[in-house]
Amino acid sequence: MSNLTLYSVSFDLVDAVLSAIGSVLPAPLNAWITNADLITGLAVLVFAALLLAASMLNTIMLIWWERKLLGRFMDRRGAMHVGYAGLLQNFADGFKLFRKTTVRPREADPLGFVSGPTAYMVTSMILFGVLPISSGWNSGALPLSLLLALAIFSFAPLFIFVSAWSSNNKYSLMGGMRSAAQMIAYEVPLLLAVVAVVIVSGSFDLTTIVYEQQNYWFWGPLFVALLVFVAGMLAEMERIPFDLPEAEAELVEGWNTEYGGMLFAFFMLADYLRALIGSILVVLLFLGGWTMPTWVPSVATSFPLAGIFWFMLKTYLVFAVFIWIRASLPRVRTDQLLRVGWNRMIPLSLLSVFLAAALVTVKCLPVFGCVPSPGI
Amino acid sequence: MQPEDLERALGPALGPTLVGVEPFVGFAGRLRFRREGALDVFRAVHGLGFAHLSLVGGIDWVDHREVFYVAWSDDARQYVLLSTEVPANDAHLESATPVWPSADWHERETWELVDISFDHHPDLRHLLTPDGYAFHPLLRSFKLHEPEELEVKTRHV
Amino acid sequence: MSEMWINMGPQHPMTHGLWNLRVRIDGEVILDVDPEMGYLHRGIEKISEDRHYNEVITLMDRTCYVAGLSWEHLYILASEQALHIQPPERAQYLRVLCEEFQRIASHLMWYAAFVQDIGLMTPFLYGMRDRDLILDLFQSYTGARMTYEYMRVGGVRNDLPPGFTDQARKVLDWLGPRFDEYDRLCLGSDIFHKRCDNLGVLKANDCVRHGVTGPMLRSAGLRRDLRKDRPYAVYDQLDFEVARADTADVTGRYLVRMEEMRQSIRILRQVLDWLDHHPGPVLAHELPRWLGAPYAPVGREGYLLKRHYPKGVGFSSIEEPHGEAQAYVVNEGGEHPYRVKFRSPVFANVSAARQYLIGYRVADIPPIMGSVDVCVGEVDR
Amino acid sequence: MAEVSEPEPRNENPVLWVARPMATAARQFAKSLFRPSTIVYPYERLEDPRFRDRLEVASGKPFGVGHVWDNYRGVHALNIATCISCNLCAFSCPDICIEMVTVPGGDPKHPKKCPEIDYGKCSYCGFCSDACPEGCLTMTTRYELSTPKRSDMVYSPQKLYDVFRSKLPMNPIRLARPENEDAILLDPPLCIGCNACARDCPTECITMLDVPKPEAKPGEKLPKRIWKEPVINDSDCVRCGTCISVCPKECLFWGTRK
Repeated sequence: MSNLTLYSVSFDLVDAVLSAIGSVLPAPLNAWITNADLITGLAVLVFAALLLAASMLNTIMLIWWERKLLGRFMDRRGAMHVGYAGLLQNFADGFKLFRKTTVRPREADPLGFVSGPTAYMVTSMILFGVLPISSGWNSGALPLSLLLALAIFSFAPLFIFVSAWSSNNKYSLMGGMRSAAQMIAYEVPLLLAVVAVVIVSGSFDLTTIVYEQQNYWFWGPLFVALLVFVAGMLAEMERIPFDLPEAEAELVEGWNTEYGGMLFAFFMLADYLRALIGSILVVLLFLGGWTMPTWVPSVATSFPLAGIFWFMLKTYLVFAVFIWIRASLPRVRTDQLLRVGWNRMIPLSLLSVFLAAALVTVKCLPVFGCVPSPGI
Repeated sequence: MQPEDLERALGPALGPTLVGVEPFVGFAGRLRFRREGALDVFRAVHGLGFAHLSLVGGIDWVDHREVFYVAWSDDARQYVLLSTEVPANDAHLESATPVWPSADWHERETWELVDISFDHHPDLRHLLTPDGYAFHPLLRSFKLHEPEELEVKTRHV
Repeated sequence: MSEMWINMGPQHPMTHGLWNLRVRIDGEVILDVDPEMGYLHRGIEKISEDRHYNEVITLMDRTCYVAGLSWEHLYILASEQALHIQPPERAQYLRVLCEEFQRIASHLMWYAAFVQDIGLMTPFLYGMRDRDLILDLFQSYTGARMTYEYMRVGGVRNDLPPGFTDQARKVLDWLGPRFDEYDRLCLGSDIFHKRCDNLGVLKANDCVRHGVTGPMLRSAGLRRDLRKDRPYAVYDQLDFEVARADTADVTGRYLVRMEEMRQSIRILRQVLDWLDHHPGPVLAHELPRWLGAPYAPVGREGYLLKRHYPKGVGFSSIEEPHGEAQAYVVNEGGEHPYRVKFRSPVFANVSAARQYLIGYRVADIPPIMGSVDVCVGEVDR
Repeated sequence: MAEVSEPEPRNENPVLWVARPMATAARQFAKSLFRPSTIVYPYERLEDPRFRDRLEVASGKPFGVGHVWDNYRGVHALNIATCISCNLCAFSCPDICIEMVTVPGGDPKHPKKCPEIDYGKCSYCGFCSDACPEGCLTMTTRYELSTPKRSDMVYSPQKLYDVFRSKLPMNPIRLARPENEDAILLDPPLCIGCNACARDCPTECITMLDVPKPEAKPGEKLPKRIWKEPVINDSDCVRCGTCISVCPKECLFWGTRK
């Protein structure tokens, strides 16, 4: 089943539908509708729609996952009334937000107020076109997909700041400032940690990086880079302990104070989209993506969609770790966060780059034995 | 510390300002003084070690009003009760804030609720009632269950 | 960013109630603060002048809604002194039982709110969960979970139900290890120390000058607890220690409150043992008829009280969970108190806000004000 | 100054920055994985027998208040049959939420009045049930009162009687009377023997007894009155004060009987 991809599925689907329509149509239309270009174009659209639906579904499931796990950490139950074990609760919440009036403060800037959250969510969704989910299950195998993903990922502070500034609220403004400062501070170690992965794998292509990990996952040899990456991701995702921009204790949700209704839902969705992307990136870069170690019996890796299954399982487990961190740690302060970012994280990430370079130089990955990487 | 000790310690310095010291259950004494020399009394009592002012309150006795202070001494582990009377038509008194900064809010509250103003208070604003509230609820003349006209001036930042 | 004023409140997660902290900031640094109270002013002192002595008790539960029984105790002590009534000993032990349980419940409420302020979400639920056990106990003998109306002038309303002491001991057994768990969640975390050490420092002499009492004062190194210094009820017969810390910061206040809860457990065990072995009346027999609990107070609708009782002034001062609370009750011989004046510890603690907030950062306001444990119902009365 | 000792220091310092809190949270996670402490309110109730019986505190298990739940002060139950219309509940209410309304069952001259409670005002202090001399107004464990209409918050005596008939657990606490309670005394020269007190006494503890008509002295006019005086049976009297309120001459008053 390895040749079954999301694109091929959507292509076959469009092909079958259009052929069926074409078979009952008269001659000139018949040829026009079964035109290969049209099929390809429609297949791309269907593919995008499917991808979007899948990513949204996963995002909403991620919220459910967080609510349930957080509930258990807190000795309570979490969502439990709508649907089985509260599975539909977030759909209900989303529907409620969708129906609500979006109130724009009188003094707020109309353009920025609406475009900020929209762009924030749209840029987060674009990323799903880049990330490979399983072998062949991505839209385009770009040679620089990792770089593109991180570039799009770091758009966010701009849009957060736009929406914070245009809300015309002091709390929003402070939250936006904090957000910008924090994301810029943590962008650097994050990228440096990624550089370590790139050095070891020798590629900017996420698919290649995953295939490089078929023998050994990178979390062992690049443990320092993993730590830096996870910490940087926590800051980028604005989750506890680095959720200062929306610290509800002092800033009343920070930059989204003034938002309600659908625009707030955009923020909420985009936050979890970014959380999902962050977890996916951890899995792709350090935990071997959809590959499984060779000692796993082949029964567990050869069933249909096994790649996607293992990939999603790893993603949800990584996110569970994020939830665990959220459940047990307090929030740090802005100056401490920035100090840690510039004074600790950057040296650590430089160290991880150095370690990666050393590993490549000696062609030896000591944790899993001296297995020369095929790509180097 | 007993009432006699208080009288002996404070009497010579305060002279006629000190009306008398009565016993009060659980207290070093209940010290009555005239309002004219209030600040001297506060300084003298503070000098005896009663550094912690806990309470300032006012009572409306219709014909006059009473202001009472409760102060605590960490050395004697005792309270002292100071009380003075001010006439109802001219209810003002020297503020205790220079001696005990903690009197600040208590005096603000007494001013707005019992209508006793404190001279030289640093910041005599409304505390519990809205700014511009013209009534003094803890006066006996303020009856509950009667309609009142509430005019609120808000302070803008 | 230039200087600006921001309003933290009256609707703000930091305030834990209804008050407004106006803050002048430069960037994130606090230049000036101005607490603005009064949003919850209900005129309890005024309403008390219109009520019978026992009816004021219903207001006391609402004065501080997290420490209702402590305030009942405060008022009862003052009015008993004003009315020259001596409660039976068992009632006094029951009051101590109430007050110490209330102290734990109030501190747990504080703990829950405080950890929420520094961003810890999990212990919030733990604190509320464990507080609920105490509320269950309260419900089992006072009949309510929040507005108890349990004490009466001259004693308490009723005795404990059978089996209560065993149940209470079980709760205490459960609570002790939980406090260690709380400590692990807070003190065991490096981030907590980063957030709370050397924060909101208010030294002992400043505390005294500004009338600050309670855990804030004890965290500054002063060993001052009215239960020891000026024992009321039966505290002089109980064995406990005064919690104290030297750091005068938020961590110190945390440590003091945690230790106070442990000491409360110690007191409660002694009280429960005493209650097991000393049955007796819980309401004084020598009561004026208009104070006897089962009887209607006369005078509500035209029944004028034609008798006169001795006048008196009552003053009481107890170590409430938040600090030193005082009540001043003037009895002019009628069936209503002539004047009731309360001193709320939080009132003084908040009034000193300038002393411990200026110079810190905006993000420090929630932990600092959380460590003050503001109960607005008490401040505004 | 009382002697005090330092609290012993506890070893809760950070290990590996955040290892301790994370381990603690994980432990709680494991404990509450199958049964969190929540009592899922609409489906499970604290007053359920299953929570009544289980009193032990165990990790992850709820702690019920057990049989002492009966002490809870909730909605009142009124036994109309035993109510004597003494007004004491209405007098003792600090929130003035009790109004005495006429219910069928009295005679035309003296209509029977029973309490009607406005739960929009009630603070559940229990003073009324404490004051009730016959024990007919008690508080039950019912606590669910939400209603879409404000007028539904006013419980008529009939509605309170329905609560009584639903046989909910009643608050069992009864207060004992003080031993030296005041009694209602008579100022004999003022009395005109009008029978108003005896007529309105809810417990019928007042009997009008004949008093000897004194000999009129020369030049003195005897007061125009009925030569009867009330005698109050203190053991039956509930001290409601109705007689004082109806006395036209204000000759009854509170006092200590010698």
